[in-house]
Amino acid sequence: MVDETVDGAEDVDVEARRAVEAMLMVAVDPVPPNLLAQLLELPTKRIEAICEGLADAYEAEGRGFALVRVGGGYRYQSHPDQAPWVERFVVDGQSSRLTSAALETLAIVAYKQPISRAQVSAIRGVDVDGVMRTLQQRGFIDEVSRDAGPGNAVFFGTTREFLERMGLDGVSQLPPLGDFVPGPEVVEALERGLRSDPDPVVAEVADGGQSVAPTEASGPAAPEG
Amino acid sequence: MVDETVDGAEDVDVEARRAVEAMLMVAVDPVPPNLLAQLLELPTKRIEAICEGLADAYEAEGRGFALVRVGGGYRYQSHPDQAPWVERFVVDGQSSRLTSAALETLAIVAYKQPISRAQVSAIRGVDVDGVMRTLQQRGFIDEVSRDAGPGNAVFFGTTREFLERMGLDGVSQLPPLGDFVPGPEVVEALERGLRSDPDPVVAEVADGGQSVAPTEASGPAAPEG
Amino acid sequence: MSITVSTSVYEGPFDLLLNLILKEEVELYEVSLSAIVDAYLTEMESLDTCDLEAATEFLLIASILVELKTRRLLPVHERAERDDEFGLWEERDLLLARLLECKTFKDAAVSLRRMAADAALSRPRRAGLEDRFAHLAPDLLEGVTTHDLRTAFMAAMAPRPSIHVDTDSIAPIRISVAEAVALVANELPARGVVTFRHLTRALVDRIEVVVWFLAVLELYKLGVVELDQLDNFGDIHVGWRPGADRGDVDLIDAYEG
Repeated sequence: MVDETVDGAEDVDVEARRAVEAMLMVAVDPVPPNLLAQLLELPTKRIEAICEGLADAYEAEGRGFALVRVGGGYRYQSHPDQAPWVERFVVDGQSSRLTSAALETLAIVAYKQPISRAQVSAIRGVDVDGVMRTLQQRGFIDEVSRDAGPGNAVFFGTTREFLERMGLDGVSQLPPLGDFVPGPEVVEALERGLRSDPDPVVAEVADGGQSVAPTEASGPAAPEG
Repeated sequence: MVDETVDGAEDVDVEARRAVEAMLMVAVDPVPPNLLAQLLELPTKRIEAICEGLADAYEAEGRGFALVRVGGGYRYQSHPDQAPWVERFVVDGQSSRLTSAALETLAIVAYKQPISRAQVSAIRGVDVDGVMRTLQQRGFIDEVSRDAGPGNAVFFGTTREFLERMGLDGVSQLPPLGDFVPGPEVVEALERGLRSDPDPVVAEVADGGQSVAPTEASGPAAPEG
Repeated sequence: MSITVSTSVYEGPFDLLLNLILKEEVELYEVSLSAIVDAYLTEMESLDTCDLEAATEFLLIASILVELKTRRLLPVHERAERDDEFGLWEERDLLLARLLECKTFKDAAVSLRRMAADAALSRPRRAGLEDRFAHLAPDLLEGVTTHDLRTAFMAAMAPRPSIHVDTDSIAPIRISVAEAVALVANELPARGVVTFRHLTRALVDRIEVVVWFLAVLELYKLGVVELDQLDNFGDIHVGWRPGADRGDVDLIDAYEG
């Protein structure tokens, strides 16, 4: 019995819990809690509490499946510790791995979205058309807008498929980009490597290090006159 | 707790129960008990007992889903008494548009029929089982033949209903592709999909009646920078 | 000094530079180009087939190294004479900034790989509806034409674009101020007031943003645009001055600093 998870176990909650289980079982994509709330005519908070309660109960009961919040909604999935069995059971193309080129491109799109292909190319220092197309074909990124400005650039962003593949509920859950900005020793090493003068100008190096912070690359500060 | 369902609660049974739950949760089609027996290296009777035990436990706990034996195998589905909620979810909660993934899959089947799931999956570079099932369920595509070869691959084509909906007399009336040439990686994927020498694991799975796609893990998608 | 160049490892020139500088702990300008070329040729010979992509990529990397080494040999004092805003030092700083940015995303990618690996331990349920509910589902073919099918098919089957090698990979300046002036003058009248950030959001390099900024200032000097900035370092609002004549702008044929 799982009554302890729905404490109070009012009839309304029991019924809602069963309905949620039924609907999530037939869903193909993660189901947003506000959709469940709308259908069940209950507050979203209540739906979230029910889903969290179910997830905890399945875990406590040692189920081979789990209920998780990912890609903006709830979905059933196999329990991570059952991966060896599930892998034997399902033999298909989904386990294909992304190359590091694809992952770096994906990281740039994820953190800088919306971003154009040319902007990604500029950061990677190589042409990214092929990689971007593959990522789009596989549903990790998609066009999010087209610019009316110069060049009519197409802007890309990550998709729900990406979130699902990363196990994230939303892009805001990505670790802050600041965590990855190289430390002073790396900046120093790079500076030394690029030195074209026996007499380094330390202040400029510090500026160089700052300018890769996750802020937008665009704004050239204020006009000087 | 569900220990009473696995009476004796030996470790083997607990582990097998979790593995069965995990595999059934991700299966798209009903899973024959002998396939589970083969994978878990347990007698089929034992698997059947585990599944019946799970089904009884879910019913006793008042779950909104059920484990049923249907079409020669076991599958999770929504509990019959939750049908009104599921109907509501289907009518009000589902998108009424084909996703671009589904449209691409449908287009591949339309132009390349007869074609196996594995071939479609290889072209798209992702698992297409769920999408293919939806398309089949909606009556747009259906099985047209089975390969006599070792893999017993199932081939799909579009249905009469689909042609009528598109206002076509036959697939030959689909818009011509002109001098369009598919990419080399697609050609390769098609050829690989047509090869009838699946590796042993895949053959076992296919023999078990499970229609999982015998695609190689790599797919056509590995981009090189 | 021995340097192993594995073409399959280096994803691009930045990759190579990062590896040379950080892993090999060498000063870039001390790297022996002939050592790299030798290692590369050995690598190519061991391949069964000639990989054109790898070969062009290598040419690009090698040319960048040659370019950088050449600059190292130039007398630094010449710098004092130049009027050019985008000279050697700026390029070096730009390169440093780009290497750091590249490194940042490389490390972020490692973290993404880990997240993806963890998430891949679970598989989603995708069985979908039971057949008995299928008839209730919305009509998915609504509005789908045979043309849509053809387009979707082409998208699924299309060959990947061939790799294009950008030989301007260090600080390319793709547009002149005069060209930017013309572009802004063409677009702005129809767009009302926009922020400078928005106006330049499709641009790639900082240097291009600078060019566009100079173009906007030029138009301001001519009195055809109005600029407004509410806060220090805040967004700059750019608008076409009502009644201003585009004809005034066409007179500019070169930017004179």
